[in-house]
Amino acid sequence: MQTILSIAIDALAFGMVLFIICIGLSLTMGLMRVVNLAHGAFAMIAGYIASYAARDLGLGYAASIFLAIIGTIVISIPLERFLYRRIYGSPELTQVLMTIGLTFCVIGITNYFMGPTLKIIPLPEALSQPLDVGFRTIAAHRLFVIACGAAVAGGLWYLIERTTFGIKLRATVDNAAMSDALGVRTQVVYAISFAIAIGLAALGGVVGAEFLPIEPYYALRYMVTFLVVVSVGGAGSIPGALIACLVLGFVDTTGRYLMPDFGNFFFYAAVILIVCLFPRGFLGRAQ
Amino acid sequence: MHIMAQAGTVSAMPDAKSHLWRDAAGIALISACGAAGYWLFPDNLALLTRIVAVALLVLSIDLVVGYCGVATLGQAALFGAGAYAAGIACVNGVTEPMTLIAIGAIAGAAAGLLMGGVMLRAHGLAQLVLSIAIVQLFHEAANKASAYTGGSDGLAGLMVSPLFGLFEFDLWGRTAYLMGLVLLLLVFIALKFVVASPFGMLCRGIKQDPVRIRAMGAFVFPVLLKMFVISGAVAGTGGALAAVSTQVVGLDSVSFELSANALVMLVLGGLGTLYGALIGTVIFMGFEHVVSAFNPFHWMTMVGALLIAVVLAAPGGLTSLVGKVAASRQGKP
Amino acid sequence: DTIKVGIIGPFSGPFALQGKNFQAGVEAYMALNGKSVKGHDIEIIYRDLPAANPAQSRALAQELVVKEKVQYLGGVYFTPDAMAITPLLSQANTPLVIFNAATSAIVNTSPLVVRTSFTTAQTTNPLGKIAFNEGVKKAITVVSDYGPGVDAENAFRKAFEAAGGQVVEAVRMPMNTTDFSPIMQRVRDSGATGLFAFLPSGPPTLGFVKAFNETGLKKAGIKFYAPGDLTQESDLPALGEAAEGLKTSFHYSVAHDSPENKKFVEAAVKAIGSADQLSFPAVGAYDGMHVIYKMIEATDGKQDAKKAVDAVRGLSWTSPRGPVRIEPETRHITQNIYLREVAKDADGKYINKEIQTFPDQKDPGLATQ
Amino acid sequence: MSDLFRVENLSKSFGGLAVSRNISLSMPEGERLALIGPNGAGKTTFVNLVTGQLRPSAGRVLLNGGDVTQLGAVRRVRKGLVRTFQVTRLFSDLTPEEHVTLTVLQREGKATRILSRFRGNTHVADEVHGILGTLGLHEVARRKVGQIAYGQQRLLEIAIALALKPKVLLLDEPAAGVPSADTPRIEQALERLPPSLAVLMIEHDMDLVFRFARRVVVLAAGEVIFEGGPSEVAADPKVREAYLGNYAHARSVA
Amino acid sequence: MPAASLDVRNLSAGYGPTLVLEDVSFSVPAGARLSILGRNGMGKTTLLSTLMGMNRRYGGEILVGGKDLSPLKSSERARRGIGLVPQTRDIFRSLTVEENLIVGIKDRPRNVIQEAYDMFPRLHERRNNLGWQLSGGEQQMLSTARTILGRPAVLLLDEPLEGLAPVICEELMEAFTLLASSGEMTILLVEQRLESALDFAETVLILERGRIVWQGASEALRADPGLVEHYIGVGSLH
Ligand SMILES: Nc1ncnc2c1ncn2[C@@H]1O[C@H](COP(=O)(O)OP(=O)(O)OP(=O)(O)O)[C@@H](O)[C@H]1O
Ligand SMILES: Nc1ncnc2c1ncn2[C@@H]1O[C@H](COP(=O)(O)OP(=O)(O)OP(=O)(O)O)[C@@H](O)[C@H]1O
Ligand SMILES: [Mg+2]
Ligand SMILES: [Mg+2]
Repeated sequence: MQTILSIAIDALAFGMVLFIICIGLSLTMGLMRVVNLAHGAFAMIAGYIASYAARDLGLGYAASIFLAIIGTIVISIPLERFLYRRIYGSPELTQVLMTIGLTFCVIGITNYFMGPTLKIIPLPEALSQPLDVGFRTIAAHRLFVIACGAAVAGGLWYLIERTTFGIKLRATVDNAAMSDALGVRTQVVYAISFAIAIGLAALGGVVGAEFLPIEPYYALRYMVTFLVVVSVGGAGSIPGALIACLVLGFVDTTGRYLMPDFGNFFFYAAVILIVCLFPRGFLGRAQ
Repeated sequence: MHIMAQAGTVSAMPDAKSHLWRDAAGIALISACGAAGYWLFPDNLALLTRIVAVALLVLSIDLVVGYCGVATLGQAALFGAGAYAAGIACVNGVTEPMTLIAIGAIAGAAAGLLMGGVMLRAHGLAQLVLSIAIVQLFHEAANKASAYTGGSDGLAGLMVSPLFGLFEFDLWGRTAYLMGLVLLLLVFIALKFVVASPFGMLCRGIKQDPVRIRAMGAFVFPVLLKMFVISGAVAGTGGALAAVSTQVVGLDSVSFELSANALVMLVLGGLGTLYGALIGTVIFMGFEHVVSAFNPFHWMTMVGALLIAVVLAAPGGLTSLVGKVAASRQGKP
Repeated sequence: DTIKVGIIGPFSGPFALQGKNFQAGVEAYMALNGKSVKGHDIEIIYRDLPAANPAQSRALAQELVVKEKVQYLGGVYFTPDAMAITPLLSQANTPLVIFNAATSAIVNTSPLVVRTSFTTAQTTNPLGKIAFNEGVKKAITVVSDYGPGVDAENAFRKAFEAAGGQVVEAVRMPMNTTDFSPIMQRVRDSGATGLFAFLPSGPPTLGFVKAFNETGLKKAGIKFYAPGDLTQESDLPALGEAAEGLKTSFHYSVAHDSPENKKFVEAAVKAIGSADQLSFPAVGAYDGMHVIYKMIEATDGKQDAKKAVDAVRGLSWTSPRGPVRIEPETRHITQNIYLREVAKDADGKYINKEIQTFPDQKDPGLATQ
Repeated sequence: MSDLFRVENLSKSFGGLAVSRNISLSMPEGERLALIGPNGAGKTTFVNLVTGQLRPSAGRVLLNGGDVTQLGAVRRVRKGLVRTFQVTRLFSDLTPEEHVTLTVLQREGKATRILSRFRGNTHVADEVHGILGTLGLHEVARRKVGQIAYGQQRLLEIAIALALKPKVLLLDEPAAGVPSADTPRIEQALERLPPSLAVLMIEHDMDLVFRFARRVVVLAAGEVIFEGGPSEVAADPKVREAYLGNYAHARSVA
Repeated sequence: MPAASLDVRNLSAGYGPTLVLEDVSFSVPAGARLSILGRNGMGKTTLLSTLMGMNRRYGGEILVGGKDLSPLKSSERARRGIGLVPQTRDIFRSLTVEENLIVGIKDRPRNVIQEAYDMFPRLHERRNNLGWQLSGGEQQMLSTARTILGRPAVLLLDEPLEGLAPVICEELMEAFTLLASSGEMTILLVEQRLESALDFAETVLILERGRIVWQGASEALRADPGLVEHYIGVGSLH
């Protein structure tokens, strides 16, 4: 019993970490219809900024997160303006080509300037303690991540489903030319959404750094995982992404506990099973 | 795109005969390039052979992505199936190279049947993810079955007997390259026939609107599955060629990375023409080779820059540039 | 004249740091010993092989031999890559000096292979006894599921059971594992009092060590042993406090206290650019260059692979890691293995502090074959 | 059972919304039937149910006395149950010629052949040009469909359906978007159809409906509210109110 | 925004290198109604979408209320008073009916959506359905309602009656006429059914191969069957 509970809580934490990193990608892929394989690259950039802020500038954790998000968005602005704007509405594979290229560049540049070693973002005292939850201890940081994930999910859902901005964004993605003809400034809508997605990537990269440590190859190393999770959830669906993260987190965690040798088997077998049952992902938007 | 399309309507639409001529010219050009590679870079034949093997893989991706619209990031599963089948057969005493290639092709086709059977249940992104899951499972299986595959150490010690009993697979790789080149040409010609057949046209239709195809009274699933099998055979041939020419098979040949790279090469060259697959492979691998020799430490940035530049200059892939140039000539009378 | 040496290693990609260390070792050696041997200038040609990829490895080796006309091949980080090259060697008349690839069997695949690194069995072997002597009767092994991981598992089990302990469970985890909590739960449930782990150096080690601490295993007093890959010096700044006190066994610590090592570290840090990045592959490369220099000396610049290899059979010298010898039969390096502990040095920097020496260790992996 | 085509008690609902309720209808050989009704009455849904794009919640579809309700869309087409789409579904990269050629090849069971050439067959080409000519599409036969005017795309929809040599043809607003000057083209094409063919046409262009149909079925809110000859329909007050408005009036005056 | 005049001067446009519209000039006073006729593929749709800014323009000017809008992107033109109901409807398939309408209202308050529901009660019934689930006619209603909600000064209608039931057609034409005559909008209508087009508009313009070949009062056209036959085809007028 204790073991089951313990695994469940690990699964929840792992799922939420996945969620917080992936949700920005779900937004870009599902709503902006940009297969942004460079998502991880932005998360990584944020990680480097946060690490720099915390270790070299001596800022606190919260301030580092804030600086990382702002910094990453600032870096992304020219990229949006000159690169991404060209591929909105292009075929997915063209987007794949460009964003992989971008990822390569980011990796190369980071490697050159920051060196290939791991970077850590020191946690504040409160978050770095293991916390006793009765039957076992769990890192306080994990609870923090769970909370962040929940907050992000709620806020984003409201923004997309309930605000006029969300409606305009979805309309733009559905048919940009027509939105334009109805007076929606589509470029502005895209730019703002892109900034939000990047901000989320940055947040995920920084608070998830305990699990997925920051190093130059980060951008490619976790690309597949992100892509899989987002698609299984149904790109663009926040509840879908949440369900996918929790389910896959659970399968992965239990699989690794029960039969560690076959850990990947369970994960990908689950993916195949889910996709066969839900051919558009859990809550994919119908096309 | 408009420009290119318009060019077709301005000039008289090429009919069946001129299509044939164009393909004949294309194939002659490819043979010439292949032969030129042999004479110009006699010291790089190992690389060129590898390019040929990967070109087969990229061609096979073009069949499903470019002609059927089924996105896949798992094609290396088929390549790897061919490579391992040939490798295992070779270790177990089948050493005749053409037999090994045939074994690879059959194994690839079988893997294609399996993969198609699973992947064609889903659509869009979900489909892409299925392909990733499949290649990861293949990878894992190859790692686990180390008694047969050598696991992560790779399957080494392939002793391939001389081609037709005459030509050794030597250090310089001449035999391997020429054999690969001939294989590639044969496959390319065969595929040109496939895509120009009614079956090929049906696939293009399915790519655009499967509902419409069904309303025309044609089944979608068996057609796509057939294409997967063909594509598997082509990928398997590539895998077997890689195994025969390098005499080792590693886990990288069933990896996601290889699949992804191959897809990138295809998109770089341009989808749905077969030529794009060849151009993309040669440019990508050639460029990578040159810059990584030039600067082994930071070449990745340059490859990235190349990809971005291609998207900005020729979003439809390098082959679309050819069309553009032709169109702009005609556009200015 | 110029003698060319071709070096294949991961200079980009996720293992770029290891490749950088190759380069640092090579440059350090050349800086300290000159760029020519007996009047023959030596030119190094680097080729990048970012991840295990035998086909590409073979193509690169072939190109180095055929096109660049190198007389010596060196480097090679991954076993499959080495395996792909060895069949070429006799036809190419070129020796291969392995700077890293650590599976025992490689040296058997061609008489022209010499290895100056280590094998996983070699570095792991002493841990079995150490663990038992520290009172661990029941141990669990946790390794990454690939060749070296399995080697490490076997080597530990053998040594530990020979000492009288019992391995109660052997866990192999997929390479791309990022969340280790379930594994730690498994360790806890196994009832073992000692944990033996093997992970390739890189980002996952951080998560592994953190998970060990956070799930309370450290507090529970479970003892943790691993070969030194886990606490590679370049990871230490990040691992930091979490790894303090961790005991690992390895053939080389950057903190090794000897005049040879001081000289080496100074030169290598200069080459690599930052003291944080220097770790064990550099010493493999450094000694590899030593072997290659000796080969060139013996053949006087002529291409004769057999003569070159024969010249270094039985060669012994004092390496930055301590006294070493190339076994005449196996052509693998015999060396001291050290038990080390992660600790702070005088400047507050984390180091692998050597606390015990097991002299003259051959490769037990080969002895069994 | 002399009816070529018969629908019994067909029903369908989406969630709580009943879109088709107990629709029964039959067509003998040679029937020319118009299906009209207000927007959202369920006409297209009816066609979707009949041709297998949608599964009915209840009811049966019979062709030549055989139950086809359980068959998929493809099998129904092969049995001769063919439709056109209200919103055109065409391949924007292919030319009209290629569309029709593909259709003819598929009808003859040659579309999955790998070892023959797409354009190799002259007798197919002749048939294709015949069909394209009938609908006045020969001029644009070799342009990509994405570049021809919408009205022409509508005609191509019909061309594809004709190329399948159907037994029962269901036309979903074939004339929408086709200029009134060009509707005669469609009418001519329809007139040239084999007399044994049963045709059901959905259309809001009443002139066309009244010229074409010998029988009219009116659907409203998923139910058949009227069935009869054209002049009876125009006279029916229920139909006038729900659908025709002043049209009937205008017509009787004219 | 009250109705504004539209002046088109020497407009040329096309796709890629092909010119579809050549040197088209005409003007419509504020609050007037103009019908555009022409056979299939003669450039009617191209004309409207060029006015909206969704097409490449090679030359010429587009003046709304005397101000040249031709350099602007379509979103800015929309904000300055042009509105288009496209032939292909272009509803947002993944949005609900209500959300589709919200995109159309521009910066007006949300409750003006009621105007659309008053115009098409059917849409109110379907307000929570997604766009792709709508029937053909419902999509047409939605497309029209969405554009009208934005209160454009110049309304461009590309075959807005296609697929609508005759009752609705009549009501809709009346509504359009009212919008124009009450001075709220200037309306350009492309319509295949000659009679409806002539009934609706005061003036008519006929396009052939991208050029204006006839322009004049609709009564004049109605009175001259030969003219109709020449430009539009036989049997158009009963
Ligand atoms: N998938 C669906 N989910 C929910 N409602 C649907 C779906 N498909 C159709 N409907 C609804 O069913 C009703 C009937 O639609 P249908 O397309 O059959 O109408 P129609 O009679 O063809 O109308 P029109 O003349 O406008 O084309 C419409 O109100 C439509 O909104
Ligand atoms: N995207 C495009 N690319 C190239 N040519 C096009 C494109 N769209 C339309 N055309 C061409 O432009 C011409 C005018 O087309 P347009 O759609 O404006 O005609 P239309 O008068 O609206 O016809 P319809 O009555 O059928 O709607 C046609 O010859 C058509 O082939
Ligand atoms: Mg309908
Ligand atoms: Mg039009």
